[in-house]
Amino acid sequence: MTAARTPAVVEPPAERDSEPTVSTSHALPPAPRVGLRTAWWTAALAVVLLLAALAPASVISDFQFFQLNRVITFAIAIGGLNLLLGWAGTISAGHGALFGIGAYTTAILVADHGVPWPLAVLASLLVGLLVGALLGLPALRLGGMNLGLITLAIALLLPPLLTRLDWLTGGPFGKTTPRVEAPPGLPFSSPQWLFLVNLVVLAVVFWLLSNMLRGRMGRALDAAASSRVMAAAHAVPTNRITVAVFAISAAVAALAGALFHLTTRTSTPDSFTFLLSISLIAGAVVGGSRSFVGAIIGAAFVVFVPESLGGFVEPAAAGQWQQVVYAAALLLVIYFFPRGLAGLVRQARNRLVRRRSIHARSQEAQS
Amino acid sequence: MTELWQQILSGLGTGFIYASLALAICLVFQGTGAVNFAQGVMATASAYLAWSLVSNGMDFWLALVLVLAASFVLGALIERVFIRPVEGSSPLVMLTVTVALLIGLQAVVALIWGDDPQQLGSPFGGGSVEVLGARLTAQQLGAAAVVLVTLLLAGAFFRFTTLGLRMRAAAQNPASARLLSIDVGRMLALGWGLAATVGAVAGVIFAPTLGVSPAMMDSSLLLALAAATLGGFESRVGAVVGGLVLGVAANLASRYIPGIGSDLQLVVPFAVIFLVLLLRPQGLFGRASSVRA
Amino acid sequence: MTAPPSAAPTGRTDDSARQRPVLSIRDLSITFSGLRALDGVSFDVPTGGVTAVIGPNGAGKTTLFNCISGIYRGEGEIELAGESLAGKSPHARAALGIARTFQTPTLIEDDTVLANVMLGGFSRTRAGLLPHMVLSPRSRREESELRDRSAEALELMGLLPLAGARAADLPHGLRRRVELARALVAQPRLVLLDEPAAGISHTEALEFADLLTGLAERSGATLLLVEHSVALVMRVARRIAVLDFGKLVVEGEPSLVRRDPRVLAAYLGDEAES
Amino acid sequence: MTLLQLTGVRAAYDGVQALHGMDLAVTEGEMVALLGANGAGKTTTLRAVSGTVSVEGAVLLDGQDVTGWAAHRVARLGVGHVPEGRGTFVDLTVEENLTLGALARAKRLRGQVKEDLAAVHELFPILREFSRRQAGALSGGQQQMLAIARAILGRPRLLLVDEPSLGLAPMVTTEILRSLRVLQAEWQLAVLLAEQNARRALAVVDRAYVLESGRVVASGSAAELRENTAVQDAYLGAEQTGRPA
Repeated sequence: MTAARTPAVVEPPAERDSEPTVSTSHALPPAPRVGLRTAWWTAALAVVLLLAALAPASVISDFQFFQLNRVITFAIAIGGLNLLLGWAGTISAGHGALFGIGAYTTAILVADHGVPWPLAVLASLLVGLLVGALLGLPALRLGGMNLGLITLAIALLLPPLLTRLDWLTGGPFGKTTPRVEAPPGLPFSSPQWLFLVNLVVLAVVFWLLSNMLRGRMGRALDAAASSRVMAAAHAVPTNRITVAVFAISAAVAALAGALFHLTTRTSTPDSFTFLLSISLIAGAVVGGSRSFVGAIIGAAFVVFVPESLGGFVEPAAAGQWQQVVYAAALLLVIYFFPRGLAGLVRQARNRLVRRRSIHARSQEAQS
Repeated sequence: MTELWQQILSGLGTGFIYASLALAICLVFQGTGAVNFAQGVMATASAYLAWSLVSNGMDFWLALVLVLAASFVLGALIERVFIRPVEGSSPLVMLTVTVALLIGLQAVVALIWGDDPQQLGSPFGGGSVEVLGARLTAQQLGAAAVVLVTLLLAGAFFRFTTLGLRMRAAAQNPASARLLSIDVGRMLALGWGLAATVGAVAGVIFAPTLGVSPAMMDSSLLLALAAATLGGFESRVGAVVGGLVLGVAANLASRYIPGIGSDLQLVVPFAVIFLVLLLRPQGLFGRASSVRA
Repeated sequence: MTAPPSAAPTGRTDDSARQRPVLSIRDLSITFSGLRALDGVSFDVPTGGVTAVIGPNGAGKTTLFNCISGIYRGEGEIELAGESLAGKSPHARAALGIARTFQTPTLIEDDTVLANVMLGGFSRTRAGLLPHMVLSPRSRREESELRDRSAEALELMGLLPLAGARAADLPHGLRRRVELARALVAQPRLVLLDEPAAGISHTEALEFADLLTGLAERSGATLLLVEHSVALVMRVARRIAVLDFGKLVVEGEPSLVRRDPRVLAAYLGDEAES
Repeated sequence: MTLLQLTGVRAAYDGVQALHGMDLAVTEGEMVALLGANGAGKTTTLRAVSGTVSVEGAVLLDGQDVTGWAAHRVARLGVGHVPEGRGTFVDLTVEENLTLGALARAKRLRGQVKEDLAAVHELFPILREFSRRQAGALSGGQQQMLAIARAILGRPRLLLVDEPSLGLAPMVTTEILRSLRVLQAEWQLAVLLAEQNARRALAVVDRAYVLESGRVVASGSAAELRENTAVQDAYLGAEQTGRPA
């Protein structure tokens, strides 16, 4: 499910001096064929689900499923963040906190009020929507960096607040909920079942978001991000759109947080620090902030890269070396893939389809 | 009344840390369009460097001068090595690079000097001075004075020198600057060097108060970011004033508002920013862009 | 999120309305830091055809456009087909049928030409967020209709072969045409064109003039343009308003304006002879 | 003596070839126009000289090969460039913009900034009046004047001017071209002028090159080109016939 855009039409540099290829037709670029794409993805998802369900514990251990679940929930959150980073042209340094709010909402509802987890997850989504709308309101007056730094505030304030409001949140020890079990009769372990649930949610959310971005709303957001004056001149209510997209983005982050809680079962204040917000941004940039495939790649990067680097050095300095290598990996990805790793996928695809040069078509249009 | 005055003055004292870091952040932002999250940890490295020199018997002021020179070189080097490859990229990419620098540099500092906090003695001695009824330590007063002089010098540099004008031009429109024979790359490196130096002044001169540790600048960085937002990222004066205002506000709030405590002290600056930005979206000193549509 | 409701979308008017100006400006003034950019400007733009605003640099032409489209709030009264625009935001004015192009063509650089043009139809489509998310039949129908209309506009501008090109890759001259196509897709009553012929040659400007006249006829929209190409202006404009130092110097038919001594002195110089 | 020589210069943006082997020369103190339609390669030729587009071939400046040099190094050799789209420093004041121009001049000319500034103010009185104003607050045409004034103040030996008429009132354009002519004589300034409006350009320049599709298709003295109806018709449009409506 890549970002919904027609691929850039630029000839590969290698073909710089070649004569423009000859035109065959003047057709419009193909309209996104939604039916077919959706069918493809549904089929792919079904295969993955089937394989995962059939995989015995010896192939994918419960711990590995646990890790995959973390990746998926991060990917959902990053996908939501991409709405802001890739489309709305603004930034949120507080998505880690929104993720945390979603996690705590589900934790509290399930642990203290006995609400069934699917309902609790839904409640998290709604709470995220509400908090996002409230946070997005300042966006009516602020843009770009300023908004980002306002969101920084909630990233910094949430952990101490969670610690203080112990009557609600359980203080520093947080909230723990029971395992989510597969419905009786289905042959899944708890992590396997969660994996299936998470994957379906990811697919549905990304499908909805990319539909939204492909059409009218995507164009309006792109316009507002490139010039608010130009957007307004085309009747785009930039303020309202910014708030709406901020609220949706926050709702997605909260939803992801709720699923994350179901995966880890325990939420504590220090799970949702400023560092988490920063990791989500890094994941978005690494993957490519205008791509939902990129969101998954980015999530895998922030989950696996720091962890897989341990164990090479003496334990005392292990944490620090891990940090250095993580920073280096981050820098290398940015230097070599400034549009994110998802750009690799796109490049490969574009290379397959030979495109006529702009130059040739400009000449036609000029004449 | 004296109590209030006392709180305001000591708030101003810490405000100078935020002010100088905020100025450094502004300089980098104006030059390269990057919000430099690593500005704080760069100042931390400078503080450690000074601590190493002083604890090996060097005079504090000599150490300060050497560290400032080293910080300048380090800042310019960081620009050349780490920022140059993404020059002209989106603010988002830039921001991620500085976040990577923050993560990496913090680890490097800890690897070199360890995690344990260190003490650096105050160059102003342990005395105290009475200012209009309030009592300030010599360290507080001296540090503020040094930072104030630094800020004034930096301001004068940009306002009155041709090099400063060239740097502003390069920051604002690199393509045009090149056509006027300005070496933009060098100007950007100079900007980072200058920013690192300004940050280093704060890091070293306030080290006796803050203690020297890998995390010594963490909360100052956040307040400096807040200050830069408050002042408007385009305004150097605004950043400095923003820093001072936040220093005072945070100090007063933790003293007079019950239940704030140190963990929620950060609420105050952000509440201030929130209010200010709602009234003046461009920041205290930012101009609504007068560029024609 | 739906677009704000707007008045009748078509640019066509019945006979009784034909008498009424599409745009009426009364006593418009605006001051920037002590500089009077517009000073008591009043004139009407008749419905249909092309009206031009000319004047020396800094006379206030672009400022006038910005006041009409709501980016600047001046003093005075502006009415679109009899409806006051006072207090209306730029996007609300656009929804009422005021489209515009910019002195420096402003496109969504990373999007295709087609997507840029489709943006023009924002106010002419209604389907909200949720319908788009779930690909409701209505949202898909609207999208495909908009696509077709955009393709027509591109065809009209001779841009159809470039529909899939990235906007950023277009040469300067074509960017203006993309803007124009985008404005047309909005089915506006009034299009504000800010120096549409800047940077194109004399000959091209004359061809462009015919294109504009044709557009005004076919689309039913009224074109108001700011332009320095006197040849173009004289060829297309039904009426010309001349601004100097923020004041309206003269307003009338081209033949009248080109002989006006004040216009010759302030603006045209020897160009009037061409 | 030849100041600028382009031999077989090719240039491309993003894989799109804009110049296909450009040959031209400008002698010291000469005023030369580049004529041709939109997209003929006029702007790219100027950019090839000032080093703001990467080129193949040879660009010689005063006998020195500057092909592939960074733009600021070329500028130091005395090349001024008024780019397309003005390129003013919008947040700096008009005065600061002009100062930056003056800073770009050769050391031996530093003493004359004051007189030259007076000359520039004479030419564009609006710039004196608005000297404390932010450049971004100027109108489009006024910014164009500022860009030209700034480049002139660098006292270049070679001034590249891209479409000075863009966004300017007809009277102002005529005035600017005349002033460039005067400066060219007084300051020994060579001018390479890209201009759409052939008639206007040919009225002031010594020689002109006509470009099409990134190549020179005709060249000659201004008088020759004015007479040559074949070239006029083929490449420049029959502008003399511009008739009153």
